[in-house]
Amino acid sequence: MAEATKKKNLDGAPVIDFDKFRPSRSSEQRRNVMDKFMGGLIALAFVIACIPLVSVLWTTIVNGIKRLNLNFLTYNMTGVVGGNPTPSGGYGGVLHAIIGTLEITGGAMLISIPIGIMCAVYLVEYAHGGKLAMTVSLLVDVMSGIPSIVAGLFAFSMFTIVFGPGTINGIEGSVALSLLMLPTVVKSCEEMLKIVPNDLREASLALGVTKQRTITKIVLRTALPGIVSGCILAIARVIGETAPLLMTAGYIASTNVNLFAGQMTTLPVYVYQEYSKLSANCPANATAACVPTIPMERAWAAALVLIVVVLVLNLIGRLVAKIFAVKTER
Amino acid sequence: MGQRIDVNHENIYYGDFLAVEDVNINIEANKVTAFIGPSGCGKSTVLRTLDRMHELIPGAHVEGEVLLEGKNLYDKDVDPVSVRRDVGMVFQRPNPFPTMSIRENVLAGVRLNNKHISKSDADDLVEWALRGANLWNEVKDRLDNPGIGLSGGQQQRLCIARAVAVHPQVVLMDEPCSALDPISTLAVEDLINELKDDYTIVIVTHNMQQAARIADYTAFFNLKAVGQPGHLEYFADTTTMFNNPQNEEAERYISGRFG
Amino acid sequence: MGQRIDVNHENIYYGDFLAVEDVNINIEANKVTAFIGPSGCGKSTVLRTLDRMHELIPGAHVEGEVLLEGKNLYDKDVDPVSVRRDVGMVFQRPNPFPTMSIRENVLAGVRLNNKHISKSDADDLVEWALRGANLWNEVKDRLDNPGIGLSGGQQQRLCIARAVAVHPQVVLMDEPCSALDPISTLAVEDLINELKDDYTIVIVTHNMQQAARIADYTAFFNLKAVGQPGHLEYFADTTTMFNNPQNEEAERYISGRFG
Amino acid sequence: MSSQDKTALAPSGGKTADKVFRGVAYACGILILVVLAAVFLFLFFRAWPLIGGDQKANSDTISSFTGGKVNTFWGYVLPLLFGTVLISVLALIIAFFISIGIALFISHYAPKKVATGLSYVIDLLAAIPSVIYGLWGGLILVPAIYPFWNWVANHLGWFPLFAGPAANPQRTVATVAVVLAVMVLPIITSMSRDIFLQTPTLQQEAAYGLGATKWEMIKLAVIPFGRSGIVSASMLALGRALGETMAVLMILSPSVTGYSIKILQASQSNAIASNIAAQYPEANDLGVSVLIGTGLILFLITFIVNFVARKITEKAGA
Amino acid sequence: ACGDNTASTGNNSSSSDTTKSAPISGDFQGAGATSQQAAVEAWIAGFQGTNPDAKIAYNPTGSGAGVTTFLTGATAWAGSDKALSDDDIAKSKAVCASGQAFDVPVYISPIAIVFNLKGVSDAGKHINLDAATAAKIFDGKITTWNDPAIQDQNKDLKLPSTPITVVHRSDKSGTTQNFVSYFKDQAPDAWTYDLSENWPNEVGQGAKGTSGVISTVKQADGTIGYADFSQVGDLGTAAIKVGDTYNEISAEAGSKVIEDSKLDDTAKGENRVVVKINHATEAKGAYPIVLVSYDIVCPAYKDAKQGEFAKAWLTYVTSDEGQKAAQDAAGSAPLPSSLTSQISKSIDAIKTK
Ligand SMILES: Nc1ncnc2c1ncn2[C@@H]1O[C@H](COP(=O)(O)OP(=O)(O)OP(=O)(O)O)[C@@H](O)[C@H]1O
Ligand SMILES: Nc1ncnc2c1ncn2[C@@H]1O[C@H](COP(=O)(O)OP(=O)(O)OP(=O)(O)O)[C@@H](O)[C@H]1O
Ligand SMILES: [Mg+2]
Ligand SMILES: [Mg+2]
Ligand SMILES: O=P([O-])([O-])[O-]
Repeated sequence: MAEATKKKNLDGAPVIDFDKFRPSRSSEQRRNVMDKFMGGLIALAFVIACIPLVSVLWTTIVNGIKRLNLNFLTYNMTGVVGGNPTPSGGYGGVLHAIIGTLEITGGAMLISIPIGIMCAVYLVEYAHGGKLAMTVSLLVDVMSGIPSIVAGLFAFSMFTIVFGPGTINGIEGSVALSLLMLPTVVKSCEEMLKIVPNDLREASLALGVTKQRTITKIVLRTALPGIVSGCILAIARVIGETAPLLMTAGYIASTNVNLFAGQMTTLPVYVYQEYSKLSANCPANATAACVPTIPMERAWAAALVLIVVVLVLNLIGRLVAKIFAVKTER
Repeated sequence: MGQRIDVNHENIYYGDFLAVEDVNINIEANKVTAFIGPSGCGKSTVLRTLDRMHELIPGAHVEGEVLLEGKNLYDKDVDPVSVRRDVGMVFQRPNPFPTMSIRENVLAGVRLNNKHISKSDADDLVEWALRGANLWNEVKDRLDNPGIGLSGGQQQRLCIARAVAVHPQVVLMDEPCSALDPISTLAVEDLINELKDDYTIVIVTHNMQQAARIADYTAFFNLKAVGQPGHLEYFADTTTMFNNPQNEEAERYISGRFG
Repeated sequence: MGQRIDVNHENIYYGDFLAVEDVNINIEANKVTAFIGPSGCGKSTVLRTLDRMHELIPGAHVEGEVLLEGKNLYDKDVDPVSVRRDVGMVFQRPNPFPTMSIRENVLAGVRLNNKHISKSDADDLVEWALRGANLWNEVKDRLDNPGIGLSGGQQQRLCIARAVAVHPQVVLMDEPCSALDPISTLAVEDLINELKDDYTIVIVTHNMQQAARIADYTAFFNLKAVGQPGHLEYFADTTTMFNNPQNEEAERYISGRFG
Repeated sequence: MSSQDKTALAPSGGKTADKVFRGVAYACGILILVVLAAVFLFLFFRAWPLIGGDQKANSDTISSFTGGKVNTFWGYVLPLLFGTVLISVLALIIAFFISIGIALFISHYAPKKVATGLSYVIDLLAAIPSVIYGLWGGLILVPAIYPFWNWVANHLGWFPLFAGPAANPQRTVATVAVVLAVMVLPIITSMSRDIFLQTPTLQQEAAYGLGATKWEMIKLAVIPFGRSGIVSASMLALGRALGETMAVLMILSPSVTGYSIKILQASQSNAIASNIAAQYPEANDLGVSVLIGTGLILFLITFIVNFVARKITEKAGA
Repeated sequence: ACGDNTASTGNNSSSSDTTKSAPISGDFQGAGATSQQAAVEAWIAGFQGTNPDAKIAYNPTGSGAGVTTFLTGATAWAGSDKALSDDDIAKSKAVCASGQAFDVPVYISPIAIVFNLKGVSDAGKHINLDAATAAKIFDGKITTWNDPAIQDQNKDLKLPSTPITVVHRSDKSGTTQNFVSYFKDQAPDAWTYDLSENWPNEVGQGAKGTSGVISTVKQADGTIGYADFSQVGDLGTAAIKVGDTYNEISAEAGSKVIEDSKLDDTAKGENRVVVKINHATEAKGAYPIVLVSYDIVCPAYKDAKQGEFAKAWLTYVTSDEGQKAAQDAAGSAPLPSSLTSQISKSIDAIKTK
């Protein structure tokens, strides 16, 4: 029988001279060299990229650490004149900007993360490549290309029309930022939902679980770490936005905790404004405590604070991702 | 009590592609019915129409009737979710929920349906289901470990435990033993034998010895040619099918002279 | 010509976990050696040390020797890449390259060695390998379709075709037939029979009939208890193993009285 | 376990929840359309005076932006557009290969512990605000990079792109492209790293099993698996580069008008976004309309870029 | 509120007759010229010394945006480097409770020509330039530092052949307009461009904001630019030819030009105090390139409180005390006494009831 099948299987099959396909010594060498070469290039890419990245961090830390102290973090910019110290002994601070950044970014998160996740759910779980879904997903891609400055103009004019001219407040900034966050959230959630194996959906549905519960308890749960890190990336993208906030949230020296009224300073705007001041004047009769370079020093210190805020957010996100982490299948 | 299934003039499509043609079959309550046939003939496809899993594939649809105890599953007023609650399924590849422990996996069907279940009931259910799937002894000390940490064979048995834990009326199994060793296979076969007192079982298998061992009835599916739709070639009680088939193709397939 | 493999005092670890302990086995050239044993006993693990695939898992490592024709695969100067070229592997789950056509899948291994293959040589090789895997007739008209478009069984046969197309000295197969129907299984078994003229074959299987049919030697692995390392319990030529085993555990396992 | 509340095919609970959930999901999908339409309509509405307004006033406004050199909208926006695309494409070219290299380094070369640390650093870098890159680029990089660009101009000046003399200080398209490349690099890296890490082990083992070297395994299994991810990451990166405002604003010495590919010389090009930021504060109503008109063009160009990229992804995915 | 630095107490110790009226309280907002920012910060601190319950925010968006925002009624006042246009005056009727907006000068600052040249600026030396030479440099007609036109005016300097890199503002700017208007008046042959807030030619490099210009000039040898005097730092500055002498830049020298200038009679509208800078001044020690920045307010506000504030604010800002604060904080030039009477007349016109 073996004879018979053998004949049947390979009946008419060409006779193969396998030596033709053998690796020659040179080809083996070429492959080895190629392997080493590409490995080297890949490592080199890393080193090259490290140069600017380390330089950015190093510059920020070295320049920023100088003025970064408790006073800087616990005072705002009211009553700061020229290069002179304030009564508290500092040179003004970023408390108002930290509060503004957290509130405005938080507002943007509250707007865009639920919408973004549900939109991803729609795309992956409900719309099976229908026309509407194609359009939505195309437009999400397009939206991710919206320049931040345009988002700022959009929010500015929307609030101007609805709440009257000259309206500038925190939530307006949140709206601008959420426009920028939304596509990032949708796209990363979409990717993460797509990666959830279909097996799991089928397993759940076959247990007679409704689609809603399958999505919330199995699919979203399985994708959660990815979604969290996607959202962090989205936050990271917008937390440092400057241009749209210059137009929408404005700039103020004092602390404003009301997201819905009054101008709000955020850290990036603060950095930019201090950079724009460049230097402060010290009159001829000023004491030695007057520091003419204080605005740039504040700019770097605020930049460092901004990076630290981002770092802390990242850490929180990572912890969340770790706690809910899913053991991946081998 | 298990329920009977009658399939009438069923055509099954993937988009425009007619995968299986004109299936007519009567699946008896509280019996084990096995589907056999060559690869690609549509066994899995037919099986998945019995609990409306087929339609989850975009573009897939079904013509004809599938009557569960006389009620057409494909009637407008039937909720596919409740169909799937009554008709359980075990898949070819093990698919435990990766976010859940072994225990939670077994309880998933109950918990995800938002049923509240006391801890002691839950413990009982978990033990019952895992014992049935011959997995209890291996995992009883680590019920809170993730289900995904088990070996392939163990994972599949976990999936079987999960499916029976919701007490369906009918259990569909798509080659449930193809990743199992003989010991586990035997245990699962015993479980099937035990389950048929309460439920109707439909099982797809490549292992004809297995079909012969456990099935009361056997359906042989075939494929005229590649690209052609599959169809139900021959349906008979298992003794007839394996000892005295009244169908030439089936006889050739069973005796291994096929193709 | 195939090559022999001798495994001496092999301990296999996943990180700190000793998965398989003290394996000693002599695998004859140009013979088929089957690994059998209960789930989780380490059959796959041992198999994957024979072509140094095991070490691809982070933290995994091996102690002891694996001699391929007398040369230790784990010597410092041995390139794992060339080991894997000489020792082919077919996996439990089908894994065709998803972006490649059927044709490109078959040629994938050869292309690595040899960038420039004439079209006619390539055509011949594809046909040879696919015929050998009993897939030619099903796919010959759609060689340029993607490999993942095939059914599970077809995909696995494609993977076998891909593995044999590089013409290795030894072919390792990890339950290659567990997703195949009997017809395809028979074809693959025939192919194995045929290949052993040229190669050494090691196959993991759950199907004892299959082991009995195709293997010249059979190795029975066992597991003292869950969490304990697996070990090679008994190694014998297939006739002895299945007719007159000199090991009580093996006899119990083979006769299905296990556990 | 004993309580079997079974009536065959009883309507399941949670059906309403199911419907509501589905409705919300659809609504959120459609909301994307609404938002985008709102953005487009607003921009169009605000830019309307360019089309429907007093043309004399329009050309006066544009003249005032350009010192009288140009007085038509297209004459104003097309050079800006050219500059925007030039800067972004250069940035993407610089960043792309390096990013893929880093992603592979993290996913397949670095030891696991090191890789986790590196990933974290990259994620963090993705979050560095553009204003900080602006500070760094304008104050640190510009003087530091001059010798290099000067060398390039002296030795490769025959190539039109590098025509000298290199401006000093180097507030040029070339330097801006480098900064933007650094900015977008973490985006491409972290997205492609995530995808690379998800390459199924089965695929990778299939390649290794055939005797592939590590690089060949990457070519056979990792890159094809990650291809659409890489493209969409690059798209996001290009999107960010096209719309980048602060870094360009703080570094580039812009031109008023004109097309130029002399990337080592100052005042040759300008980008739309930074131009808006520079001009918006001092613009009057009509000036804002003109700037929004340029924003609309930028919006459309990102639309086209993303559309094309999307088509490429689709083809690759097929 | 939280994090506030208690208002500096230094300024209000002197008995001030100007702020006798009851303290102002409430939220007040202004927006406009960036050039005023440092001065406004000092003014806010000083003003709050006597009016601790007044919360004041100034958003340095730029003059144009400041005026636009003011004309929507969202701010109490606008700061602007440029006097109001007839158009703006007309629009302001809709915003002000009665009458139309007017502008008063509050901030005068000389504009420095700054340069960075090895061997000269780092040795702390100045160069002398006349209007035509400066105009030619900024027009790209003179391209090296040792050009005879420069060398002739700087006999005692050894100028290198370094090429000149002109650095100018890339954004629309009142500084630019004030700067080039000097060329336009004093060297019309060398500077033929129309007057505009945008830099008119493509010479050299553009940079955003005064900070951009200063940092660019610092970055390379051979650069020359212009910037508000307060931001000059240790860069070299040019002395400008006035009459037969070269006058160095200083706050007082800037003030002297304004003293020697007349009001602009083309500025139509009540209460307006718009200076027509006399670039041709020959006043002794005057430095002719100056920027005059205005505060724009309404004569009457719909919210009387705003009027009260605007009046008190302008009163303080234009007072000697306010000007001194600005001088300390921003290095500005004091308002010359020739303007004070006109200014206080205009301020008196603001209705507070
Ligand atoms: N998702 C799908 N989309 C399109 N066609 C499909 C899909 N799944 C299966 N098919 C096709 O339907 C036919 C029947 O496939 P099915 O998987 O039901 O066969 P089977 O008998 O279960 O095979 P096996 O024994 O290999 O599991 C085959 O031709 C297959 O190619
Ligand atoms: N990647 C891994 N990491 C850690 N432990 C593993 C891994 N893979 C397998 N193991 C463990 O190694 C042991 C042997 O597993 P292996 O997969 O080799 O068994 P097997 O005999 O092939 O089982 P099966 O028949 O189910 O395939 C088991 O205890 C398993 O849990
Ligand atoms: Mg199947
Ligand atoms: Mg195994
Ligand atoms: O204050 P300006 O920005 O207009 O110079």
